[in-house]
Amino acid sequence: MLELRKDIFADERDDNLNEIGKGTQRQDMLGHVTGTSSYFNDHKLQGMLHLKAVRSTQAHARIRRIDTTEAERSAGVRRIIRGTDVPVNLNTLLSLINFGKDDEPSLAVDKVRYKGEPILAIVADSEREAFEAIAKVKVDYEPLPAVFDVEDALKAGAPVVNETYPKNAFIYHDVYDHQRLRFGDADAALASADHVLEQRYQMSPIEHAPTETNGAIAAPDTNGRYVVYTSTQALFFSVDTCAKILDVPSNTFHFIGGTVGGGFGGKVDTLTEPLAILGAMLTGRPVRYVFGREDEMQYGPPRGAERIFIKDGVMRDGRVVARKIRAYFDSGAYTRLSSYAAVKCAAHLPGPYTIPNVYGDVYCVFTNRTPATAMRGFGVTAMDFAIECQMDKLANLVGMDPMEFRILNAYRDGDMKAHRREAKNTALIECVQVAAEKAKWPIRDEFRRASSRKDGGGSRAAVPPTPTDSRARPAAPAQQRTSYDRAPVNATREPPRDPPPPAPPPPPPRPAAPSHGATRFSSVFGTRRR
Amino acid sequence: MTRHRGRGMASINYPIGMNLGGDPSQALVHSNPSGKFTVALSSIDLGQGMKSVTRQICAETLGVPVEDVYVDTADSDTGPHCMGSFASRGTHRVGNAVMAAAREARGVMMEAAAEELEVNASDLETDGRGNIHVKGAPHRSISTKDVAIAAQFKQGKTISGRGIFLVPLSNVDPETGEMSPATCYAHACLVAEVEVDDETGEVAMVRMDSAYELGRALNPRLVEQQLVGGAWMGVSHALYETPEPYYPDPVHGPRDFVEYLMPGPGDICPHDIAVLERPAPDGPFGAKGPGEMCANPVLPAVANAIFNAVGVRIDDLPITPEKVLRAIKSQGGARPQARR
Amino acid sequence: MSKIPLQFRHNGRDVAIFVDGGTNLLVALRELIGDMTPKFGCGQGGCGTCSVLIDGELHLSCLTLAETVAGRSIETLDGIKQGPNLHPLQRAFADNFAAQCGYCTPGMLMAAKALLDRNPSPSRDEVVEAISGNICRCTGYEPIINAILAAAGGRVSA
Amino acid sequence: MAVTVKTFTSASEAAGALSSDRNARYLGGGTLVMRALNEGDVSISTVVRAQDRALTRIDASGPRITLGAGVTFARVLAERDLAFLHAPARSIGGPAVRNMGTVGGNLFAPNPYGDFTVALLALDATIAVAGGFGARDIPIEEFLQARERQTGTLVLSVSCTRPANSEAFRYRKIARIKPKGGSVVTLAAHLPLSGGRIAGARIALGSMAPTQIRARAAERALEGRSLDAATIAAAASAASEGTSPSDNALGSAWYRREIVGVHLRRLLSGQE
Repeated sequence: MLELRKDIFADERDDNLNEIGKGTQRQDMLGHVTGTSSYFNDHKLQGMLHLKAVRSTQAHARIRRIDTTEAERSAGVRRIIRGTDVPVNLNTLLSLINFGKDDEPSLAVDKVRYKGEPILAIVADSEREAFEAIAKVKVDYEPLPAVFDVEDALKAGAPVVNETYPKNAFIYHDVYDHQRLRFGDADAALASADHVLEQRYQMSPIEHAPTETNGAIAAPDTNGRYVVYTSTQALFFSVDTCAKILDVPSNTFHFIGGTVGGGFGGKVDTLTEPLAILGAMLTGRPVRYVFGREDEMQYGPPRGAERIFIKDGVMRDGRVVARKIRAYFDSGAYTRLSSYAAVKCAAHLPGPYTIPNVYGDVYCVFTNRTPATAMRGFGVTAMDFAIECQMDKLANLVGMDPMEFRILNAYRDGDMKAHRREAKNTALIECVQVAAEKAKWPIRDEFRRASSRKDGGGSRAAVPPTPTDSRARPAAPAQQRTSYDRAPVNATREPPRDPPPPAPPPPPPRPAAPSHGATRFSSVFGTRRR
Repeated sequence: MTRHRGRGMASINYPIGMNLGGDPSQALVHSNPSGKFTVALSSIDLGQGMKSVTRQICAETLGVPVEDVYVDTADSDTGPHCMGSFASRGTHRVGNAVMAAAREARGVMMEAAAEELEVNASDLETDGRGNIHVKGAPHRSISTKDVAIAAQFKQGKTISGRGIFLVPLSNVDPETGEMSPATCYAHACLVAEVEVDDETGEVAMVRMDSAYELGRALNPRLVEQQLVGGAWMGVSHALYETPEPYYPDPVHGPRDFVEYLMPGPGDICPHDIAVLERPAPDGPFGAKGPGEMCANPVLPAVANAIFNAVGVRIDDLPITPEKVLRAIKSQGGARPQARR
Repeated sequence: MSKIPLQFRHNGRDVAIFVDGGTNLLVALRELIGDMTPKFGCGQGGCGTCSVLIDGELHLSCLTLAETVAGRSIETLDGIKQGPNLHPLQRAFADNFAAQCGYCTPGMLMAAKALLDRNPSPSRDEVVEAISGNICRCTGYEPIINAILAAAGGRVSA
Repeated sequence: MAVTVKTFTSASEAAGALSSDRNARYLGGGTLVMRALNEGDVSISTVVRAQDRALTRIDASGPRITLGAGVTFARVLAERDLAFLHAPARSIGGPAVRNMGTVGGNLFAPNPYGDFTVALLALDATIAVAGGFGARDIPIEEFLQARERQTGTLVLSVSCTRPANSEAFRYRKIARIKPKGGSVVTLAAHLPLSGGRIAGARIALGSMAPTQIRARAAERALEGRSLDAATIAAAASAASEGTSPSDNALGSAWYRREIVGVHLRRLLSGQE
């Protein structure tokens, strides 16, 4: 099933290790097969209360009034928590590293921005009693127009989802409504390419669906601290997020994670911990807040949807000479982590290939749906789908075998990548060769002999002249710093780089069509023959 | 009715770790008086094998058997800071931090052993079985247990170490996107074979063959777990799952595991995997991280295989039978491409 | 609030508890007996991680009204060890690396035990059918199927 | 307030309790009622149970079979005399759900559940119910059409005539997930033959309307004909007539209409 190809790159490795490389049994396996591995919910605390959220039934609405009179009197109710009870009821996850503005309340106050957004937290003696109280809460909504499509959301006059970002797009570098990548002159290269192919790709959201749902148990501990059993994937991230939202020093908390019943990125957002702790603070009792499965599937954050447009120029010999990408991350109603997904995505362009002209615009867009978050392959999975489907189509277009087409265009050691760093330690070609061999997929000798360690660099190492956009350059690129060091950071540890080459003047207008009868396909604008 | 087979492939790379705000992780390693070691982390094991892989890294670095190391995770009082388990950063970032901590602990251990054996520490080596001996003279040996006792009760030394691994923040140039997004990349290529029913649009997986380059397979069984499970998730992403089946129209969202579609145990197919190891210069023993990228090549490989089988391109995920059937109907029937 | 007295056998031992009306067996086992081996995954009957044996039959404890098990015998993962030794299925799961996060493992093992107790040499298809009510999000099922087949074939470590 | 559980020894007492309390639900195998309670359905305040042996009785010896409403799918599968119902029983849930879920409960299971009922509909089953006014028999089609109003009644048993042979009754559930998945479309066909011709064709469909329905146009295409390719093709092309499927998470109405005929053709012609 799994074969180690020790013969490849053997000269770069030292294989005489004792423990490394052995298929040693997992340290936690005995716990797993005996059911004794401890998860956050496996803690039975005396007098534990149960927290459930009252969630918005509307995708976008102003909250006129929340009537909890009946719910307050409902049997077993210990406390109803409102947004006004949350000490700092506005946060964004990446504020810990000073990326983005606070844009999301723990409990909605005057407006809901997605269906399922929590409005109240009800703490009761039993889950049943919490459910009974939820049924007695009356929320008076004034429905607002909602927007669900990323491109619609960016149009003028679209409903404003999140007032922190009134144009429905995350703002990068305090200036741009998207993350950009510029390398070479993609428009010029497209104009002279033998074939141009433009396509649209779409990935729907994806739910992490861990078998264990998100949750936390918070309990008053000795000496004024709180112990928090949590399913978080990022312990200190959650500690510091809770400290900020609850406005207490981080060492107020003792977070214990144990084993997590699957995460895949869906347990980073720290959704249950702040409210569970606040419940414990307000009642003096242990409080458990666990997502039900429907909560997890519909209101727990998914991997955000992405819409991707790719326009490629390819030569008859199979060389991809230009790749132009426009991508939209559907962040849902709040930022969470999608702002970073767009950056990671931009860095990933144009995929593991050496393409001399690359142009990317990646948007993080707000819509009235459940906020998206990280998931396995964050920022890259959908882009890889788009790029690799596109590569298959390009290979077809030029009549090449798709394996050979990949090897021809693969990045190699010494090549310059579009984010302007040298490719090192590459191994795409070898993976293609081995996969072809395993699948008994014939490729020609010259491609079997290709190597990631040969034929890279040289002219492929250069940063090509790159036209810049006409807008003024923003003042300081140093927009990120950690909350642990709030002073402006000007120096990074990277060695100073040479200034970028002077931008050439914008290219002269190109002739409308190349004269050699190239075919242009476009799923967006239709197919036309020249 | 016809069922058509087709093959498709995709190749990808994946950045290891994140580039945002700086990316640090810390580790503490210490010995008890019997020469058994504990690694204290705040990092999280969510099934990927954090505890197991850092245990092997620590044992290898200390030069002791893996049984002599126990990894304690996920406690904010005892474990030092870690950004968290995401972005394929665990093996690389936490592994490096554990290595650094274990190296420091090993230094003290060797000094203590040297004092007991009355030699220079640089003349000593570990045998990986719990003993330290003079290079070339295995009989001049002391057990790690005896070293720990001596360090604790005679020499007053702590056999312990601290480690941090930090990938500093690389700012992003707003105009060009110039940045250092990652220090190393994993690679993969995957071939998928599918069978497509041209009357119902149903797609069944037939087999997968793949090659993954991961720097170093620190534990091949754990790597296999990630790659097999990750490829299953890739199939799931490709053909089945979404909480919004009519995206961007937010209707009919699944509420349970019957409505949320994921391949069942009867939907899986054979998957033959090759692992390549091109060590990352800054990875622990060259390791990168297989956790996330394993799913990524599956999605396009499946889409490309469907094209090969019936000649339709489905560019919207997930590739449901409905989308396949609509495409087949709109092109007037299946158009199988050249067999691969 | 009136509690309902309830007695049953739990892993070979008689237990007596008081439950609220409507309490499910999963809550009773975890919060009143203290047996944390069955897990909550959905409360809907869709994931199988709460699976237990009731009089030797596989049931979902989250969908079982606690008071319906009065006088019956409940077996959970906590009870399948053979004295100090692991059950062959537990060893086979370990040998085959058939767990990652471990959260589905208790339910998988109980589903597998329910199968092997009745059918000691199942086919692969029968194994697939036996675990079809159990969701695993980590492994891709293959190692779990292999583990159960290995246990059935006696191919487990000592 | 906790839920009140009322346990009775006779079905008629349980039926009385059920019909007198709008917030009472009858607990069969638990797969519907316990799920509702777990998910916070506070409209249920009373759970009614009956430990009446009649509810779990199977009478499968004669040409007409009767299944107590509390008979589980696992028990159907264990009964050799009920071989014709094994395929529908096996298509329900995983093993645990089959050990719990009951024939009676399946009659109330909303989309995408309720597959066993599709088989019963094709078999022209009769449902014995006990309500506030005593027991009575209702044809299954009538029962399903009024299902929303049946919550106060207690199903006692279902009965149907045994098909003449294994060829005469066919069942197939189309699911995305194997071996266990929710229904995209479920099909059952009862095709009694009289002198080589189909007499009394019944085609029942699940997931093609708000409740399980009969495909009457397809039945007409089969009636009085021999089961040859032309007849099958005619039935297949009429399969979606009169249906009103909806979009859901498992598939769209369009898709269901497109494939129901394909699957009916395959079912009737014995293709995979």
